[in-house]
Amino acid sequence: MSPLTTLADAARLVRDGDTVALSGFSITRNATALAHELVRREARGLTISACILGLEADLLVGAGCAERLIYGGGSLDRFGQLGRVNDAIERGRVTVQHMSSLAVTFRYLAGSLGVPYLPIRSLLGSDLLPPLVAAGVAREGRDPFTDEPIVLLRALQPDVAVVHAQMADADGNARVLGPRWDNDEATGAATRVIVIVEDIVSSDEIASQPELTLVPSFRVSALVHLPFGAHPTAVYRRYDYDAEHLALYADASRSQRNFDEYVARFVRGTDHASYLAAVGGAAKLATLTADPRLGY
Amino acid sequence: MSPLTTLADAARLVRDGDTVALSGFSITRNATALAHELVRREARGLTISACILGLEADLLVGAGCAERLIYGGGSLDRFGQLGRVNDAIERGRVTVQHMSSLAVTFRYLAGSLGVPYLPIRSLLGSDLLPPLVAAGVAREGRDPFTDEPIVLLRALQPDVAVVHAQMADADGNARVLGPRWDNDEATGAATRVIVIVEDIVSSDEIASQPELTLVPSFRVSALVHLPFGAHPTAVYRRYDYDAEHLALYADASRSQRNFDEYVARFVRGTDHASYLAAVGGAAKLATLTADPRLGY
Amino acid sequence: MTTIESFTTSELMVVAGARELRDGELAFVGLGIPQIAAALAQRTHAPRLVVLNEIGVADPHPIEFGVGNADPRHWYGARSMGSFSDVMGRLLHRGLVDVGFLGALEVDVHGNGNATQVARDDGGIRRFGGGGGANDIASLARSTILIVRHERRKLVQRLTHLTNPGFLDGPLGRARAGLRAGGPRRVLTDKCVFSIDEATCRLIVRSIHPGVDRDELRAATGFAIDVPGDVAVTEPPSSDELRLIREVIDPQRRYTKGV
Amino acid sequence: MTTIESFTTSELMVVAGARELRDGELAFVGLGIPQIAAALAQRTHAPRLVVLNEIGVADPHPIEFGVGNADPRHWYGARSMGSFSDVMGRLLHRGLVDVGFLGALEVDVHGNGNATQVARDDGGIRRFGGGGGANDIASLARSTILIVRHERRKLVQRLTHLTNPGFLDGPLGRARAGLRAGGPRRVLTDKCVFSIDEATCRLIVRSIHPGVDRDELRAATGFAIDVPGDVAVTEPPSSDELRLIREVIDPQRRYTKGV
Repeated sequence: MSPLTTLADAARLVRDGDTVALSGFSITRNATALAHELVRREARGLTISACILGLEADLLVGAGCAERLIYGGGSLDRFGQLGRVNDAIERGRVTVQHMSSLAVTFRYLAGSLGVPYLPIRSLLGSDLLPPLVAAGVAREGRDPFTDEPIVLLRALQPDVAVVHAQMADADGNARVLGPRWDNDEATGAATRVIVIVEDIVSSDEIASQPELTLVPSFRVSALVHLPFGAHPTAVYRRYDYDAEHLALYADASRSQRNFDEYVARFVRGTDHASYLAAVGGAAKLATLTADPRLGY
Repeated sequence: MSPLTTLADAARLVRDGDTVALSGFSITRNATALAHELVRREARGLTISACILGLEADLLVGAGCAERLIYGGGSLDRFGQLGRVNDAIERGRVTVQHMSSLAVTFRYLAGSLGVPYLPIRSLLGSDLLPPLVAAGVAREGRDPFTDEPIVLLRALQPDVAVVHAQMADADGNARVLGPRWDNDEATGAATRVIVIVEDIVSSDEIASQPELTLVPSFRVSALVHLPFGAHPTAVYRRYDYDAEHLALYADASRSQRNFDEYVARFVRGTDHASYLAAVGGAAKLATLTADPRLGY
Repeated sequence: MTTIESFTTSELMVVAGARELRDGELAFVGLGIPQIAAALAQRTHAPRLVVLNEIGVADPHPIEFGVGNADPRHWYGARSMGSFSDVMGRLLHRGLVDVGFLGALEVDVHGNGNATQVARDDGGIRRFGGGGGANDIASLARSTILIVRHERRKLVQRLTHLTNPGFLDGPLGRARAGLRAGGPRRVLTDKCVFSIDEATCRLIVRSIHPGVDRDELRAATGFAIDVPGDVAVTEPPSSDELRLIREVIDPQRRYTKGV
Repeated sequence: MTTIESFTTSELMVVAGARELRDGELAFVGLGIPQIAAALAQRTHAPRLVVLNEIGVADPHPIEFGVGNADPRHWYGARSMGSFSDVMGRLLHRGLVDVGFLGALEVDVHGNGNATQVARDDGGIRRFGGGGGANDIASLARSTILIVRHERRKLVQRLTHLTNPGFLDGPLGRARAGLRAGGPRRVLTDKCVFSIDEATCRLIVRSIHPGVDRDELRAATGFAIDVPGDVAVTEPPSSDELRLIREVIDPQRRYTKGV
């Protein structure tokens, strides 16, 4: 009955054309390993969503897996821009629903609560709003109680939400440490939830602090145990981001050619173990281990 | 700069006529000590709200402090009904906005997010809805995206929310263990927040698990350190409910005369220390201490 | 294994309720018989039945029974504790809850319920605790099982107050009101089990408890009921079921001694 | 104590920014100069300035600077960590945030900003990371402080894309659009500090940085500005402020070395 499975099996829960709520926030807690697997499987036609896109999104766009983005922003922080995402937008290769990050979160929140829409006071007066109205995901309305102008945002229920978490028990009760950005709302809204964790812990450990459980087992479709599955992004209280590899990736992301070389070297034909070996192996990973007092 | 203060000072934040979101859920984590203080101060004209009312609400209604209720349900669980609440409703001494508990929570949620209203699919077709529409807190509407019928619930932003928590640091960063029912939304929605805690812990302790913080210090107007402040209701991982005293209270609550005698004996002219002495003192309280493995 | 022993009506109701709960379902279960029924189902045919508590607790595994949702005894063993909105919003309002097993003060022929107040003989009202999340569960769960004492003043022609929608006025009632599909799948009393006629959405007698007389049943029901000549008798508890109830689930006989 | 030492433009901007932040405010501060400015304010006149990070962190006290909101270095010491909606919903959208200190690709004369894309010389667009929560902050905070490099292509007559509302088209702009009161209270560049003319809601020069020439200022600004003859010179950093920046807040000189 445990949802514990392999990365390959978990990736099969993502079907071509699905809307996938991603895990990360720029350079932290990205579901890198799942993005790699989707690139290897040549997933196609995905819509990807996040309040802030990170490396995982750039991989999926650069490799041609995604054709639509629902997002607020995205970058590799000071390491650079999401080169493949920005390039695809500039060239019209992906369609975008670009909104504020709170608008993405409110769309997930509405989806997670099963309410059809949520009002918001952002977006008003900006150039972001008209394309969202045209796309049918926002409307200008009025608060029926006060007649004040308000934007109504349509609920978003992704087919799949993926979250890279610090730990779960074997039944899939997942615990996230540190900030959770849109993970609560995205996993609550999604039809299927994939959880990837650094550690499998006992159910007694989870039950000892049940307040920390992000997503309960009966909402988890697949659980994958994959230490360093978020590399090169950071996992709070587990490991720091890999600055060297992020710089290398940011550089590769500047052009499609360099990106394709990066994918050929680090993604295609690899598995998670050989990817970790290629980025420096145990010696490199040891340097990233978080200081328990600092969390990074 | 610490919001740490006395119960009397905290109670002064509740002004006659205020809307006060209560802390408890029937027989657990009630802000009994604050209710006692408001009874002693002869607070008047309060509107009290909760998804499930408990003993604290019955005290405030029985003593004439409250004139309006916004609630979904309420009882002393198997110890009995909220006699004073039900009697006041039967006699028309309080006005009620009776809705489903999720409706109360959604009204708080809207208030906490600063959105003017939230749609809900409860209440439809029931006798609960028309009085809420008449009171101006609900409207029958349609989802503008699908034209489906839906109820729109007006946001509720209480003047004060009170929460009895297990612990906080001296700055007021409060941690709740166990389920939180509507405490997140109520404290988020309120203008002023009063936190009453069993223990004051170090800021380092709070910072070691910042994910557990219910309400951050800068949202806390008053913090009161008052062990057994929720007695006779339970505080998870601290103490069990006092079955003997709850039975005594449930009995007193059956009639105004018995209630008035209860108040004369246990509330008026007492302070928290003499109240605890009157209910059995240290010997009695020791019998309630929670087993760390069970939490009760 | 199926030797018929003597059993209480409460035990019969527990067993009848347990049989209506399916493996893997997400369920709200009220205090008392519904809760014992869920515990029995988990120990027999439905080990993955997930019990939800509106207070913010999912999938607890209590080792003793307490006094209500707010009693920490009912939270024991849960691996997820959060908010009312986590359970009632992200699960129930999200449309993921299969069944709510609820009591009511009054139930009508279309399975609508009243959890709030009843009329007094003196013309006034008698107020009760209110339904809490019961309106939400009746409105939003994929189905409900209702439990009510079988008396004329409880199985009524007309509710004092309709707080928990069943099928409202019939087959189109929920859709017309804007409610999702749902409504009662069973109504369980101390005299019989009702199911729902699909064409009319009215309660029909599915089985009569052993020893209950048809005339007694009609007389105790406030609305007209049809009791077919070949109506089944409610299947009694097996000795395994009785043993589980008496020795494992409710050894103190808090909820299964009576009636 | 106020001996004037040599200082970088970045240091001047940090100090000018810090002076605009008030004690007890809830503030969003962008990476780099805004963040250093907040740290300086906390160590001088605004010890209770609360910094918020949209990722879900409130009131951190970092002991070193990282690379962005997602860097755990920026979360250190926080006693509350939660969701995007906790910070951006329950604080910002709730109307409790006093100020957002934000960068932009372009700013116009009414303090509107663009965080998304600019025009390329070849007629195409150049896309950047997008504002994330910047539209929310510009829409919902009680005020903003904008920081932008002082170039004609950045202080523009007409934005390529209006993503962050300032005063829109003037004094009635926000109210007409349905936005709450708000908008920029200052715009900080490497050449001057702008404030807002209350009557027109246009940027007006409040002070020129030491050594900047008026003609240079006009030439570097894409919209018409008035530089009064008696315009003030931006007050230089004190030696205490410089010491705090150099020795305590940014000893590695990551953000305060340049310009």
